[in-house]
Amino acid sequence: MPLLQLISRRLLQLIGVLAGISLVTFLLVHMAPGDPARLLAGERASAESIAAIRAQYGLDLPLWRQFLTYIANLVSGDIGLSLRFQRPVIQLIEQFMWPTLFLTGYVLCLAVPPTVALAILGARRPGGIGDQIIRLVGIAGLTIPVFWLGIMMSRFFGVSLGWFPVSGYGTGFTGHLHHLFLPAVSTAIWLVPVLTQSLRAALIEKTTADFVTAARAQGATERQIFWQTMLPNAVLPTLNLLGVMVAFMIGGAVIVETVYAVPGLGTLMVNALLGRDYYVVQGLTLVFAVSTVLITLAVDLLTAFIDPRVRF
Amino acid sequence: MNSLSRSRMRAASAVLHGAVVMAMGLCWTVPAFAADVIRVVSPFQTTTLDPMRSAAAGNIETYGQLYSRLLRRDAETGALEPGLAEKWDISPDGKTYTFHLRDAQFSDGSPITAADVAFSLERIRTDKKSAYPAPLGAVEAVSAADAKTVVVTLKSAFAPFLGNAEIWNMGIVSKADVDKRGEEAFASVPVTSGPYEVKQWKPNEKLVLEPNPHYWRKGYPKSDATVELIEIASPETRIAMLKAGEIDVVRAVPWAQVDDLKTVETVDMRLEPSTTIYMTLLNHKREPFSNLKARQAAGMAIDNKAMAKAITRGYAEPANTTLPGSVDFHDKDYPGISYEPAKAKELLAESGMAGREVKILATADALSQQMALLIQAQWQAIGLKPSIVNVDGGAWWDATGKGDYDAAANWWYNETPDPDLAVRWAVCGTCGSNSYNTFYENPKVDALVEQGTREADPAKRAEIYKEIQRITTEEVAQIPLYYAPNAVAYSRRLQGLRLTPSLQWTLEETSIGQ
Amino acid sequence: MTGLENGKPPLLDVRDLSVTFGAFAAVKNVSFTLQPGEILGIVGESGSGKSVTCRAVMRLLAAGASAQGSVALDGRDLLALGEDELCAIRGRDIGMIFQNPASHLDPLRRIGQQVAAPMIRHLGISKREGWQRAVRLLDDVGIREPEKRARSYPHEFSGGMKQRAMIAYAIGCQPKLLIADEPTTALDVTVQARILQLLKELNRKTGLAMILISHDLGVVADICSRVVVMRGGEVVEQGPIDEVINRPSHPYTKLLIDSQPGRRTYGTTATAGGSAPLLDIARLSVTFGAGRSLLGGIGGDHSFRALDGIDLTINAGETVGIVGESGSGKSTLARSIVRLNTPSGGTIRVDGQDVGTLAGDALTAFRRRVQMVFQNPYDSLNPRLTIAEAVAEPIWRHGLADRQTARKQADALLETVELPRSLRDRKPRQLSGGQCQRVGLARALALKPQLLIADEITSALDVTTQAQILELLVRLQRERALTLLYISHDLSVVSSLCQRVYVFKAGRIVEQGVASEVLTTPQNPYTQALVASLARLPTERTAPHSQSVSHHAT
Amino acid sequence: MIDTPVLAQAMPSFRKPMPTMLVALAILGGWLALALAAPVIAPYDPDAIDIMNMLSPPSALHWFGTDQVGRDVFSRVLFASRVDLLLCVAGVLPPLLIGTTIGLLSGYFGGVVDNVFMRIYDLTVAFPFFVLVLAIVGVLGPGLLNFILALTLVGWVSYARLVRAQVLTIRESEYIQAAKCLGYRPVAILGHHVLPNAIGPVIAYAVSDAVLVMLAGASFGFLGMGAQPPLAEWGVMIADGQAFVQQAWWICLFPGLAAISLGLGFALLGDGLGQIQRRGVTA
Repeated sequence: MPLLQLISRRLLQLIGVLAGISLVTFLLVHMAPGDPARLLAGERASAESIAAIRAQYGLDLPLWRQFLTYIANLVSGDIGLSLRFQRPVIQLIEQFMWPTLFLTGYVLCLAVPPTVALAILGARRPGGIGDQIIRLVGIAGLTIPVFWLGIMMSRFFGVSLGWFPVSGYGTGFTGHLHHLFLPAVSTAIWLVPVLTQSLRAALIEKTTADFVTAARAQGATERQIFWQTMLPNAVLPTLNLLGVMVAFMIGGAVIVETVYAVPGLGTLMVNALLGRDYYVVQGLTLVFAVSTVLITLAVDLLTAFIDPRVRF
Repeated sequence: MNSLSRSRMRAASAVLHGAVVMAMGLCWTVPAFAADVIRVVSPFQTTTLDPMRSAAAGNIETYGQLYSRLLRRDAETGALEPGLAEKWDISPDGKTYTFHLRDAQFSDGSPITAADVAFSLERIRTDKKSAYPAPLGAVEAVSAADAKTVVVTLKSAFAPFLGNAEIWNMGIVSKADVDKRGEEAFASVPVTSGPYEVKQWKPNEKLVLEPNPHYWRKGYPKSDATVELIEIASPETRIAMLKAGEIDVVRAVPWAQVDDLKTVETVDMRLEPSTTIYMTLLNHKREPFSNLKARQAAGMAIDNKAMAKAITRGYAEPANTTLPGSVDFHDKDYPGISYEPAKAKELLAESGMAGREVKILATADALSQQMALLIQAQWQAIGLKPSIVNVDGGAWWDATGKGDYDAAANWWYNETPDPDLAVRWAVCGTCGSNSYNTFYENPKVDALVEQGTREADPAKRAEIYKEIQRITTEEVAQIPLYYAPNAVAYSRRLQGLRLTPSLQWTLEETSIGQ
Repeated sequence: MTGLENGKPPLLDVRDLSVTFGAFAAVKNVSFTLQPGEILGIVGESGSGKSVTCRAVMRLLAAGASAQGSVALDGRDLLALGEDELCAIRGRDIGMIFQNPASHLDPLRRIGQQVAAPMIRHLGISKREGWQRAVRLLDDVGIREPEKRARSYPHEFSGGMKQRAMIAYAIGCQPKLLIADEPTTALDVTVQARILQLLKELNRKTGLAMILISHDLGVVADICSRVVVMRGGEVVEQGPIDEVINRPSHPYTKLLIDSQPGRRTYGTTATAGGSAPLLDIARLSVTFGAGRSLLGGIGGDHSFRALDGIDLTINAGETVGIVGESGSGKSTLARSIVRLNTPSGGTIRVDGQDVGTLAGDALTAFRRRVQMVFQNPYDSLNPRLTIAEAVAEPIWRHGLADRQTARKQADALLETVELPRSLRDRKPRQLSGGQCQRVGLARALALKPQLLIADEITSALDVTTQAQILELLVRLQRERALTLLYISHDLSVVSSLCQRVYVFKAGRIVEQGVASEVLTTPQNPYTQALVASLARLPTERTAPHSQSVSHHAT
Repeated sequence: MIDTPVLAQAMPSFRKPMPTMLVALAILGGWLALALAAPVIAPYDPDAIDIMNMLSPPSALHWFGTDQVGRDVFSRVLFASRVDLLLCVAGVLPPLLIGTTIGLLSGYFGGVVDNVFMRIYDLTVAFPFFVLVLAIVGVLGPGLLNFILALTLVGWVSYARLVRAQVLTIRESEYIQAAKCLGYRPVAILGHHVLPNAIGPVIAYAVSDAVLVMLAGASFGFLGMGAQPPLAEWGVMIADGQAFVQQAWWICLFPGLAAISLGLGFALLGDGLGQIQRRGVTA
């Protein structure tokens, strides 16, 4: 029963958060200078035609009226039409979400194995030479600006050496892997150090934990101790960190997708912001918010599954 | 004591090793080579397929491919030729045009009738939501005399009318389909009259076209390849994709990359004629540029020859008047604004505007930044205090529209060789564009603009437009910078593809070579 | 001293064992023997090396340590064994239990699995078979409903039950030797007695030899037949328990024995009692809301009654003791008196003034008259301030003097609590537990209070330091005519220090009266259990522990 | 930017903090010196446009070559260090101060302040950080000041959370009970006892957060919403250089390396401080 309570509390919280977010985004986007009708009709458009387009989309209504209609639609599950393409925002999001999800999954596949390997290496002899190098490389990896790395890698690996395409999403699974390799590596280089530090610190702390000593006192071999006792206990804090990272990556994909021209949610968000496509921006923000809350919930459930103490 | 056993280390390194091999293995898969697709890349977005709803860059190229007009232009010479109208006759007073339609069908097989033509043109002219009614400004009424003849009556003789009737938003749409589906008609797969129809539209990503089997020009489009109009924002990515063979055509090639692309043997780097002019808008509504002397000083401070050479590597020629260089009746031998910084400094002092703050608007792209920085430096030299403010596209139009700026460098182009639309857009105070947001207004010029359209004799029209250029350049409505050709790079496997001065792709003339 | 005299070869023979951590020698050539079925006690204060010795025997030392000498179990020297042979012996021939059972059980796995693991590993039986044996073992160590309990997780067990599970975990494979490192220190007195009783039964029934490590001589005296006294990493004395207790040869052993609580009386005399009581508490009750659940506490009343109707009086100059196990509400009482939490019923009067209604200046004045000293020496001092600043702060905060004179008064106070002047500018971290507690005392006296509350001030200290602190407290009470309220879970200390004592259980007073009477002739059954579980030294043992202690833990 | 305080906890233990601290102080000191001495050292005026030799490669004349309008990249990197250092400090201090105050109040007093803060916290956690700052800068208009304001509006939450967590544990410790028992006023307790003990880990986090603020500043420069031309800033220089990266890789390379080295300085300092903080507290 308590798990159900956790889920119901989180969903209740989600509704509150979504309400807050849609209000904040609505106000922020509508207050930004620039008029979507003008951008839509183009520079040669006359004042009347722009006014007519605004009227057609209800942009000339007072803000609060627009917000009420927006909320009414939202409650009925319709997050509105894109001003630019006259298409439901849901359709646009479905079209653009696959590259971002694929990229996120790709980064995880590229980031998790090295993280585990490096953390084990580092934790074997805390303070040893290998450990220092891993740590310092980690700190360096942290400070490299992702967009600069993106530009440099696309310049050298992409264009001059031609190993990997510098843009797009490709077709078919191998096409995706091939096209998204550079963006994924650029993000992984930034993600691996953070995860490794966390897992390594947790592992080191666990090597001296009392229940490890107790297990050793009962004759368990080092291998059994590591896989059955140390790793499950050490993985919890890192799991939490990973949840935060993934939620951030989905929202923060803007930079990588802009540099590598990946048609993902990040690119759609930047274009929507530039094109003042209000409902796409708001829809995307809601999607980011929902995905963040769901991912955090998933991580909590996984943690509850692993750690009985959490099942309050 | 607690060292981990060897076997685990082997497991960890195996995982690492596997990831590397997988990555290396990937890069040998060659990109899928599609012989029968023409992939055109441009920075602009297709936001609608309804010719009435927008006149923005990105949509105008699509309209040309989807909807035929009454007339068409020859791909090579640009001369007007019969389109959907086989022939037409003009009344002696030049106020009535009668078009005789040829037998033609829409993409769904239904016949194209005079009613469709009347509906399409009236829709552009009268509908409140029409984005660009200006070309039909002089039209009184459009009516279908019978199934095959369309009669257009004008308020007064209007020389540029035939040219205007060929503009991309004058495409003929199916009245039956629009009546049946309304807005839906243009949402995803519209009924088209042009050489191509829509196969799939993935907004913000690409538009896929395929040849229209019912196109009235038999044997066209020459190649039965599908066409992909792909939207890629960053210039470097576009160039990289072209070099990697992932795309066939790239528009708006940055000047710095032109020489580099000329050396690539698989790429045909061309500088095609255009009606584009780069100039600096000045805000006449507020000081310092409400003052004529200050504007003239600002003009003389700009060395547009050096700027043209520096920014475009000399591919663009300096501009001498406020109108595009390749527009009819452009005054070639007008001297233009001379570059005399010393005199400019004196003039500025005289004008009392020395030391004034000047707010220069610029967007984030490299070209706009370069122009803004060069203008800022040259104005600083003569005693102004210019500062650059970065804005995005939406905010640029918002600020210039409200007159909340002092100067802004930008480009514009004219859809037709005929200068009428150009002067209406750039220098006419009362034609609805506030002289391209500069709020320049000279009643004499406005009168000359109207006179220009009523005059039938080309020699007299030339005089009128020369006079307009002389006045507006002397009064520095805008500071002309340079006339830039269209820098477009084509993959050598395509033949017959060009970007016309009115920014239309000659896709129906294109065939795929070896 | 080798164990050869009585013919049988010793089960465990430790010769010249020394352990060094880098340069620091934690254990210096310790030797002792253990016969099969014998229970050997190792006693010493913290830092004496007793725990390191045992971990060296089991080769559980941290990475940086190195051990020399020989540890022969049934003739095989454990120090020389390879990793695999050592794993075979650990858990099979030697079991070990630890002080803090809560952190020594893997939080993520069920109790049954953990108890079964060594048996499955060493005896090669199937998982199901292992589980059944584990359930039987849990029953043997006195855990009710073993079937259900085996499936629950460590955090669902009470302290005592966790230790019983640890014992089951360690004796699964019927080892010959069980090492118990301070097994009962973290437990309540009554629970402690039952665990010791369980260990004794195991030894009697299965002949399991044991090494019991403790800092509490009473516990060792209660269960062990021979004892080793360690100090500073060396064995200062070893021998049969009665010999060492009654005729200690080494001076340190003497000091250790004399410092045992209840061995000495502190002779506090009640000064002339005033007419009206200084502190008068009537029908005091305190309830804590157990936090609002999501649905706003709809699910029944969640509040927890810490104190339920307490009546208590203290006269000026008197020393009153409060004793009770953890969770009995004695600390809540102390905090209510100094208004650290607000009672939900009843009144607290100091000199007739109702404390609850005080505010503003009256409250600050009250603060000056009642002060408290806390349990944890290090945690009760701000780590960022030097001890001189800590003691001077209350003086200038209350405006009794400006900063300079406050510092001088602080120095005087530090002297009265016998702290050398050289320590004035040290941070708490650089002092010993005893020294920090003295600073706490000095700070409490800075405002010259009338009533001083001591809340478990010695339970975190070593026996010898505890004795010194109590002596200091008594001297200060005499010199400054203090009224003292001494709170502790240790009945022997309370009875030797205080005139009157109140016995607390679950928020109520179950017995009160003159200290000596309560100790010798307890009326209330709970007090009787409390007195019975007091592990006292052999010489004073009046009657053997006849009553059988209840078999099952709460 | 990662807005959770997790980064500070992720900083591992390292027995001898001294070497990293020395290296960190050397790097930061070096950059501070360069920034202050920029006008003297820089061979050219960073904004001097030289139309004749644009995009010229690194040479004896121009060590780092020239950019798209002929300005000397080396001088611009030097002058940009001023902006980026200012960005680090100005981007961290306001959120630190606001966050610490709110964290202290909500942690120590709980009640309404704490509930309101927790609701705000739930809101910002779910909010994609980048979108929020993008929207704020979109409304206020680009520019360093607006960027810092946006950062403060968003950044204070993670500081407040970190401080609140510290205060919740400190509040229960016995030296705070003793302080209340000794009759100190709440302000005195907060200022003299709670804050000094809570501020340690916050400083360590703030320093490592400076790295992320600089990266965010550069990223926003990259999106055209950070520093305004012609002001030299590493992010903007990289963004401008991207258009010419094929021919003139040096415009992007050197500002990137400069940003990394300054980032490294801050990261090592953060790591060293975290070290001292952890070793300092545990007896």
